[in-house]
Amino acid sequence: MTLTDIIMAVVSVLLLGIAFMAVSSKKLIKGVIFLSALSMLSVVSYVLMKAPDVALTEAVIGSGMVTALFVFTLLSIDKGATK
Amino acid sequence: MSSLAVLLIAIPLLAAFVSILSKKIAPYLLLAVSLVNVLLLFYFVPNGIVVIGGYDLPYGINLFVDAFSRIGLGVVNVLFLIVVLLNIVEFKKFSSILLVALAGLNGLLLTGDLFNLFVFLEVAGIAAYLITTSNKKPLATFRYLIIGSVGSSLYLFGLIILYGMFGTLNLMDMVSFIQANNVEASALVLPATLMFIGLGVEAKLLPFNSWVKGVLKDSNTLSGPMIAAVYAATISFVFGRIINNLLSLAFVGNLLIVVLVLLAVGIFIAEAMAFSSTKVREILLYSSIAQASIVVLLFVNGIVLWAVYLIIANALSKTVMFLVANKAAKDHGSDESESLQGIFSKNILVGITFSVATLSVMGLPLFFGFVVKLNYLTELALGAQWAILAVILISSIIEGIYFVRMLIKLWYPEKNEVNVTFDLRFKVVFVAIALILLALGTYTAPLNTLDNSIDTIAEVIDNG
Amino acid sequence: MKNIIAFVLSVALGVLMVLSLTNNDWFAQFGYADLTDRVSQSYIDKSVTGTPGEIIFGVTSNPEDGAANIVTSIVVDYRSFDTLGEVTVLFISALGVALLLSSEDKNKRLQLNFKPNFMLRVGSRALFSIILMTGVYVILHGHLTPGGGFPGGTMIASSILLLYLADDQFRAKVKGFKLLEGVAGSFYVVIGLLGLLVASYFLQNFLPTGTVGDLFSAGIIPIVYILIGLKVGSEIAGIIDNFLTEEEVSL
Amino acid sequence: MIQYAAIILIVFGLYGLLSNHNIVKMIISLNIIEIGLNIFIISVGFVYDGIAPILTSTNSSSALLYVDPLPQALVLTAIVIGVGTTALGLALAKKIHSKYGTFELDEMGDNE
Repeated sequence: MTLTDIIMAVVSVLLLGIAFMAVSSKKLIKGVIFLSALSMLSVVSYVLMKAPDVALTEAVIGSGMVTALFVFTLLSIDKGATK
Repeated sequence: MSSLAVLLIAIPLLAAFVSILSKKIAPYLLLAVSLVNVLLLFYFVPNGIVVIGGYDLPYGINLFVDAFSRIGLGVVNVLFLIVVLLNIVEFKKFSSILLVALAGLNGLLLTGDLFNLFVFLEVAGIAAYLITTSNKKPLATFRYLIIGSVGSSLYLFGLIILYGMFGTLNLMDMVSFIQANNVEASALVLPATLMFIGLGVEAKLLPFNSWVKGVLKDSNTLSGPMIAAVYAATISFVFGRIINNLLSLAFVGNLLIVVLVLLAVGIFIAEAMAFSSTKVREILLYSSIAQASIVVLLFVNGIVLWAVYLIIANALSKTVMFLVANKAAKDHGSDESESLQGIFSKNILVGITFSVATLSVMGLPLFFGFVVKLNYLTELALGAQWAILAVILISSIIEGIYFVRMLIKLWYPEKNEVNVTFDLRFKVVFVAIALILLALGTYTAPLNTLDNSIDTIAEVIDNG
Repeated sequence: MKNIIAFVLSVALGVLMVLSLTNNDWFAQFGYADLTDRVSQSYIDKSVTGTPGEIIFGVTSNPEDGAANIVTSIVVDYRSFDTLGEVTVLFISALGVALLLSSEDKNKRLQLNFKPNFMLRVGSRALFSIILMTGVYVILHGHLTPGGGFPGGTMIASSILLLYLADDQFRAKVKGFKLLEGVAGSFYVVIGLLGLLVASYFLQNFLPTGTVGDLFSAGIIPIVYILIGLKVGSEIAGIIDNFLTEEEVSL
Repeated sequence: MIQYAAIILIVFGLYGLLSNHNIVKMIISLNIIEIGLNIFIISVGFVYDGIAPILTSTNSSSALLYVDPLPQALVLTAIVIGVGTTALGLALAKKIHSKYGTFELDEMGDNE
């Protein structure tokens, strides 16, 4: 087993763990944060698999923008609820 | 120039991008573009393979223009134009979305690249979700969005497995590779199943179609015919192309039986649901689910020609039926067949055309549907597919019962007044479609000009 | 009960997928893909239309496609039609978000819980310009380095997002975005049509491709990426603006 | 290894979609499916000892061993399409919340 294999194995386990947390978390905001972390970990796996273009795109769009949109949705809902 | 077919996609896209600059010109652009597309299609687009970007297949993306896609394009573009003409006044807001939808539908029918097909599936799909927002039922639209996205994800998953196996994304290239290397069918089972499910979601096959009810139950004169006729026809054509060339290589032995049983059960369930429903639009939507399954069943059995005609017959009839039902529901406020009793006693012309469309779907003589049904049943009998024959015959009987019941209710006058008025545009369209159904049902010669092999890719390769 | 069915169904599906992939002789094992069996080798050699030959960075001039970044050469040249569709997907989603979320009458901005202080305001202005410059750099060098129109455009949009967060009265001029979006999208299609007219195919790379590795190389690729960057940037900024718009509660 | 993880991610997402009754959670599950699918696509093109498919002054020849660039191009497209559907889904979720006042499907009643 080379070093790459070991790192990939670790990343795989982390991916699954975080995905499980994202699916099973009770609070919505937690789910969103775990999704963001999952996306960031997928960036790591893209880098490991020699895909820098995809890694950059996923980091900016998937991890950044999508999380922002989720948070805005939850924020605006919270505001409406407290009114 | 042979690459003119690309204009069928490029012009609507260009118009869509331009149309957001000014809300005033958007509806006119939509009208102009859908008209131009029909003209282009019938007068200027030659058959052949259209190369995009100057890279030949399998490296670049290419479009097929052959008899199959030409029929599909003809049906879809003409019906699209009709639906747009009838709705442009009320739904000005949707002009840009409809332009993108047109580009997506034409792309789906034309493309010969499997990943490009996925992209257009998403383009057309998102346009469809937005068209259904006109129903004002966000939850139903949301369901449609989730199920549709999962479906196209599964399609992409299957496609990527195929790419990992054969190293190409081009349909033609992939099929010839599989045939040349005698790839065993068992290797294709997983990707074929995933792609079948993915496209099955869009094509309304049971059990992947829980979105259909919510979307079509509360449809209006735009979303009803658009989803039930135009989109359904497009997806059926695409499905036919993929099944006939690619998936049929995997559907042998046990898997074939599983698929056939699944489709047969789907037909029965849909007909039973239609039978137990009292709302006009629900009856129509379940009947169209059953018809979609029959179309796929025919494609799986290799009866391409009559499957194509069945798609056309259904698209024409469903356009009329959904337009009538939605207009009635909008003016009257309900589409319970009880409360719509006697609607046709005041609108005799509309009533006749609606009845013609219904009878054609049922497959009664004199109408287009009968010729189609007779021929595909004969083909099935010749192929000794007795079980499928029985399934279709029994489902026809159920269909006959509930449609006749519905028609009698709608014709028979009651005390309560039903005030639904159809203006001239609607009547012209209804009469035209009814005449087409009648003409093709009595004069069948033009139907035989195509032969049953209209969708074999080898032919396209030979012709260039 | 329903959850158990869902669980069994998903697990069965997963096991089925894994099993049938491992038993599939045709499917390349992880890490052992053979590029010569695939269409990709021709993209790397840039030999789809011409003869195979070695491409050397900074030396080879006027190959069929001039981008040093092979992924870019596929995205914007070999399979540019996909990218046009992809841009359309984002376009129609932005349109749909606007259709769903914007109410006709005066809409307010979403008020944030905190008041931005002086430091935040100045700091975000500084960051704004840095992110904006990075975005522009990424777009301009899309054919040489990782990145390109999509991440670059999103970076530009996120720099505008920063202004939203720092200034609680900030509203981007949505009209301007729409103009940019429409014009950039139209130009993409027009470039494609120009290819049809000047050369003979839709979206053909009709400009000279230059030397691989130069900033001014690769024909239409940088132009298309700039258009994509502008379009994506304005679309995502539009989506953000729509999400940050507070709906008048109308229940 | 990472390929199997990707498949399991897709299965997780499917399970999440089937078992959840909260629309925001459903969108999260959809995103997990998409992430898993993207990792799977990239993994199909991975080659041990391959280098990233960009010609630079250090890796300057096309004759070297590169990883497959085509799946990477496909994933770029898939990511952007995913963002489009997610944005639309969230907009619909906002709309649904303003209509029903909840994200839970069970609390909306079956008037649809």
